[in-house]
Amino acid sequence: MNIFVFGIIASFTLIVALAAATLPKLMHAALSFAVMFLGISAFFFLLGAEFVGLVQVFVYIGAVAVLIVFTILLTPHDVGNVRGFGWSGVVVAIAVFGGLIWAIVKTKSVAIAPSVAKALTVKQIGEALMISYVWPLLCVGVLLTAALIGALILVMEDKRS
Amino acid sequence: MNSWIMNTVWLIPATPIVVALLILSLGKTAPGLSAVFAVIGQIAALIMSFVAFFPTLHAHGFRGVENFTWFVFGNQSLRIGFVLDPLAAAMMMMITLVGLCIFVFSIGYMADDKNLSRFFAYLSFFSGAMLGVVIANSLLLLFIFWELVGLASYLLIGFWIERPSAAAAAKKAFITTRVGDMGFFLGILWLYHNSGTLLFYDNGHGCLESAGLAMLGTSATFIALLIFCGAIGKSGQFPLHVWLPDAMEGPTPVSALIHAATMVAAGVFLVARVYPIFSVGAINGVTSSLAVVVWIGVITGLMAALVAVAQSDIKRILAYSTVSQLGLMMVSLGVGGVAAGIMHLLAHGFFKALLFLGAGSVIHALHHEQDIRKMGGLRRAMPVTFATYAIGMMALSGVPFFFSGGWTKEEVLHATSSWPSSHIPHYLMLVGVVLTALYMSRQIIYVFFGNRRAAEEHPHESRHVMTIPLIVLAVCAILLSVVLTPAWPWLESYLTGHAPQFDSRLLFQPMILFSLGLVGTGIALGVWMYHRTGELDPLQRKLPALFRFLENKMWIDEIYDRTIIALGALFAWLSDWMDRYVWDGIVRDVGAIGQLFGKLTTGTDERVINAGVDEGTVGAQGFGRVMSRWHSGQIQPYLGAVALGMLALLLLYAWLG
Amino acid sequence: MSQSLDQIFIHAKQWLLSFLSGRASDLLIQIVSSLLNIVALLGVFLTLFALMSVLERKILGRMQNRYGPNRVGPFGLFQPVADGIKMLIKEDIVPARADKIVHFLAPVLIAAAAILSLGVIPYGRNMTPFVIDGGILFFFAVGSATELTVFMAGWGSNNKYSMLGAMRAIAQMISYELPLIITVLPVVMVVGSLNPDKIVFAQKYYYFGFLPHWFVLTPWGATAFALFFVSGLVESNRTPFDVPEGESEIVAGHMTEYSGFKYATFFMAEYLGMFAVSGLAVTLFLGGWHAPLPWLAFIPSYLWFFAKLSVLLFVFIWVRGTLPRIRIDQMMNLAWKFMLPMAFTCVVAAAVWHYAGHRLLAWLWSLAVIAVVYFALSIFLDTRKKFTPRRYRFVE
Amino acid sequence: MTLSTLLVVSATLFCLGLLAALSRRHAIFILIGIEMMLAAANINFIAFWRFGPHTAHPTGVIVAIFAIAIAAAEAAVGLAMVIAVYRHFRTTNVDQFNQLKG
Repeated sequence: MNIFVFGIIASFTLIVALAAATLPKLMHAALSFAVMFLGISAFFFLLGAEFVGLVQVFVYIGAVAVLIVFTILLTPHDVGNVRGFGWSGVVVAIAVFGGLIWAIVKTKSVAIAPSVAKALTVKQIGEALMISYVWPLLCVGVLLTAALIGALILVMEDKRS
Repeated sequence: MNSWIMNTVWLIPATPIVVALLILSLGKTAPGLSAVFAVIGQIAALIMSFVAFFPTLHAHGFRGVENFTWFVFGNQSLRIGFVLDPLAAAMMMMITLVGLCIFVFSIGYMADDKNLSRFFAYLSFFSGAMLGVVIANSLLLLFIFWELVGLASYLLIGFWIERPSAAAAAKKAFITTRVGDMGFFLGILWLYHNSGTLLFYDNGHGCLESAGLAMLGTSATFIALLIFCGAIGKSGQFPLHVWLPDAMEGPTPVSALIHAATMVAAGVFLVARVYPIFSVGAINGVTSSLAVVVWIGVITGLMAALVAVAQSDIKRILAYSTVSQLGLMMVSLGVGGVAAGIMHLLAHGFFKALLFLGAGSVIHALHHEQDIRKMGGLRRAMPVTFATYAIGMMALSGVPFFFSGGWTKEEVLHATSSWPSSHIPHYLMLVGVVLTALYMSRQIIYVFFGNRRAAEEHPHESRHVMTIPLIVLAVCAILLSVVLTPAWPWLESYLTGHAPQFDSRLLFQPMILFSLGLVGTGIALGVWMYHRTGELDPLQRKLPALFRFLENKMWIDEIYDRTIIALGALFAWLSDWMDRYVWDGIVRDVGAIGQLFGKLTTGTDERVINAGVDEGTVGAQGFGRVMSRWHSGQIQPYLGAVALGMLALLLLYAWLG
Repeated sequence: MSQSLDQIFIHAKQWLLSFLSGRASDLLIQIVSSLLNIVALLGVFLTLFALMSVLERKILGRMQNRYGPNRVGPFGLFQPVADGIKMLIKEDIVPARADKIVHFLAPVLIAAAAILSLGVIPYGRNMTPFVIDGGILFFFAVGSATELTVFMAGWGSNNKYSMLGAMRAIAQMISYELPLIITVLPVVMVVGSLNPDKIVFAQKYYYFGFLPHWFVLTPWGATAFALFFVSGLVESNRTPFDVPEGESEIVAGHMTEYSGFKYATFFMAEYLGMFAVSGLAVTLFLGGWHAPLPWLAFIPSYLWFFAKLSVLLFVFIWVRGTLPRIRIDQMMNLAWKFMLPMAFTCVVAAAVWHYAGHRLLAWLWSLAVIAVVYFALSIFLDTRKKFTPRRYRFVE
Repeated sequence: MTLSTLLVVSATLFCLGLLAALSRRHAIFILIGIEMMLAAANINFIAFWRFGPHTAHPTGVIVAIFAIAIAAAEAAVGLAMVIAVYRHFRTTNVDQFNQLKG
């Protein structure tokens, strides 16, 4: 790990994230949003959590981004109406950003270098999920099923109208 | 071994019921498959019954019991269970074997029906419910299966639901038996109240064992009579016999199943099962409840035999014959010949199924013609049906030596002759024997001899799938006589739990010759009366008034119409009138009073209480108006507020730490 | 001898890298090593793409009773070179109302995704370009990006045929991604790893000394392989599942507004995707680079891999030459009503296989599980009832 | 590279998500912003796990995986709501969704 790779990844991610937050065209923003997850997954690779990185790409680029672009297609809108930009939000975001940075800088205990660790294998994660975290895993399964059904019911056409 | 049997005996009724559900779940897609499933289920039940039959053979008086707790309420627990004893095992063998024959026969008989899978599902269900009745070790469990039997009979009698007469007959059967079941249920409640248990056998604590019986005391008579109400309804005893002939509206295999193996047998079986309750406090084997059983049986037997003489529908004759034979069984039970009654029930199951299936074969060949006056001369056209039908007729008439019915009837007559209370039942039963032989020879002469009167040009023998069950049943009806002879009364000793002894002298008793004479008289009378028959019945020609009386079933249905049903209608009208004018008026008056009171309270509310509340709400409204300014209803300001709150928390935390 | 022949490319790479060792930093060596891998991968597969494009046309020609391309070079083998030159010098047209950036990025990204997914497949002993513990997951994660790039192509072109084609493509890709991934699960479960190398190693044994321990020879493996192959056909938009670019319906789907080299890039990405799916099928079910018989192991491992790959590719062409295109609703029905339940059945059958103990018993049990579900599905999905004789109704 | 630099990156990402959620008028941006904030949180989970003393126990990784699963469910339901709301109001401008105004 070196600061060079880290710098490239961090700047790439943040620039794409800024694009996702501010690009005027919705579709461009959504696509930048998808690309942003490449950067985030690169972070995870860098931090030794390859599995989470792959899952992140799989879920966000493969599923959530596709969902978002589909939703954009299904909700055609008058562009001028939605173009507005709330400056109060910018102020709040900058204030929160300042607060967070101040807190991080002020906290001395986080200024540490990573320890040398063995790479985390997929098997370890699988065992953790299936042994220690099996109930949360089942709950997440139920949650996802409920979300699936709920989403379907929400977008179902009302037969009567 | 035994515990293994007892742990798995529940599979015997469960198999046909599960098969029924399976067939229903298949829907109408595969009718052939449903028949295959039903037959396989029945064969499985037969094999398992056979397996269960074995342990009862080895030890005389064997009785296996398996009880378990169904549910617990309060500090009481309701326990149910299964019992396997010679009575249950013999019944199971009979039900599954006869049922199997009927199932196979139905494949041919119902081949053209579009609801074949529904039919087989119901049949399987019927058979399973009856098997449940047989192995239940709790009066409650027995009652549950009893009602399932009733449900199945309702579904099957009304199987051809598009015929109004079938729907009416199904309703009639269901409601009539329900009248008896009401009494039965009251009897169960009373029994539970007195003895605290509904288990038959429970290591000496069951209601049929000495400790339980002792708790009943004098109420045993009433309990027994109430339970007998159920048997009257199910077994078609007078005065609730009216549904049984009407049940002929169902398909013929259903009639066979109802009359031979399942439904009507349930009543006789019930009386045999709870016989200890009937005989509580018996003096010389006579109790008042048993006397009621005897007299009901006598009335039923004789009346039905008389009516059967004047019927012209082939199935109705058999139906009344069933009623009459059931009366005979009840008499036998009542006079103390339990084994004789059950033996007659078993033998009757075989030959009555044979007769019904033979009638079905005839009906099938004549394209659903059921009037015997329009049949005739079928002897040559349908030789197999004729031969087997003749065997069934001999068995039913009670020809001794070769036919099972003869021996069992002999036993019954023997039992009645030794009843200490009265000899009248015995003589009346002898009359019944003559009548039985008479109407059966009348029927067989009409159907199979003489000239062809049928509209159908070329009746032909039925398919093998229908004739083979007939042959099997005929063979059973004959072979069964081997274990029924008084010389080697194996079945009787099996049922009563004694070792059988061979004594060939008992084969020839004066009683047997006497009854042979009676049967011969009946048959001869029949041949003499009916050998030259035309459209008009000889009896009708000679004694038209009597014939009309018998043909109309002694006007019992009409009497019920005029009395009970009219009374019910009167009551309904009366209560309607009361509802409309009396109770409704009272309710309205009460309502008016309530309204008046309401007006009074409204006044107080508006003038006094509201004024104070109004003042308070004005204040709350002002506060709410101020607060609602903060609610823009838009999500982003809320989100921003959340973010600012987070920032505030962060700053607070940083400032403190 | 055979050992050194087997490892010849590995040795060559090490020899090249040995010039650098000691003179450059580790990072540089690592980068150069990766670059060498990438160059080798691209070289092999672009050649294969060129070869495949001409062979496909020739084989299809034979199947349709005509000669294929046979003018350029010996047997027409230089046809792809001619095609390439033609594509390069064609005018690159971008529609005026198109979203220029998205329109440009779509072919680039789709090719990138296809090439990336090729990176995790073991091509021979010690010949996996990109070794990663969750290699299979990597393959599918990268593959799932294809959907978004197809969407970009459709949306960026600002053309209704492009959009329709993209929508169809995404719908079928999402639908068939489920069976594709779930049919991989049994293999992953039985091997206990997501690592392609370990999956290949798990298939190296032979029953009775000659029958290879490939997963395709187990009941669940055979079923999963069949399902995987069909899903692979769909994922690479091949006939009979080429609904998204059915030229008789919507011109060329999401590629309608592309011309010249961008079109060639799409074309190439499609073929590379096909190679990747076939390569994964070989890895998962057909024993990877292992020889089918133990005494044939002297032949270098990569040759075995490419032999198996070419067999699968031939089947791809064969299917294209044989079957007509099916309708989109039939496709969706097939995916959701048949393939998905069957894929789950494979998972169950693999679990049964794992726990059934004795091999023969396991074989029979898992076969029974699959057969039961298969027949149940074939009864429930039976559509023959729909084709009853038509009844005409007249005015009475 | 220390933990604090990573935290700064994730904090920046978080605030960009907040910016998208607070200042854009299109409903989908709120979802995009929330997803970005969740991703920032995931980076923190992984970072704290990696820099923490117990790297052998993949707790942070597991939490991140669950967060991803829940975020996916949230995105599905959220987008379905966007479509439902669009059907009702014929707009996706969140300024006009003020039916709950007091």
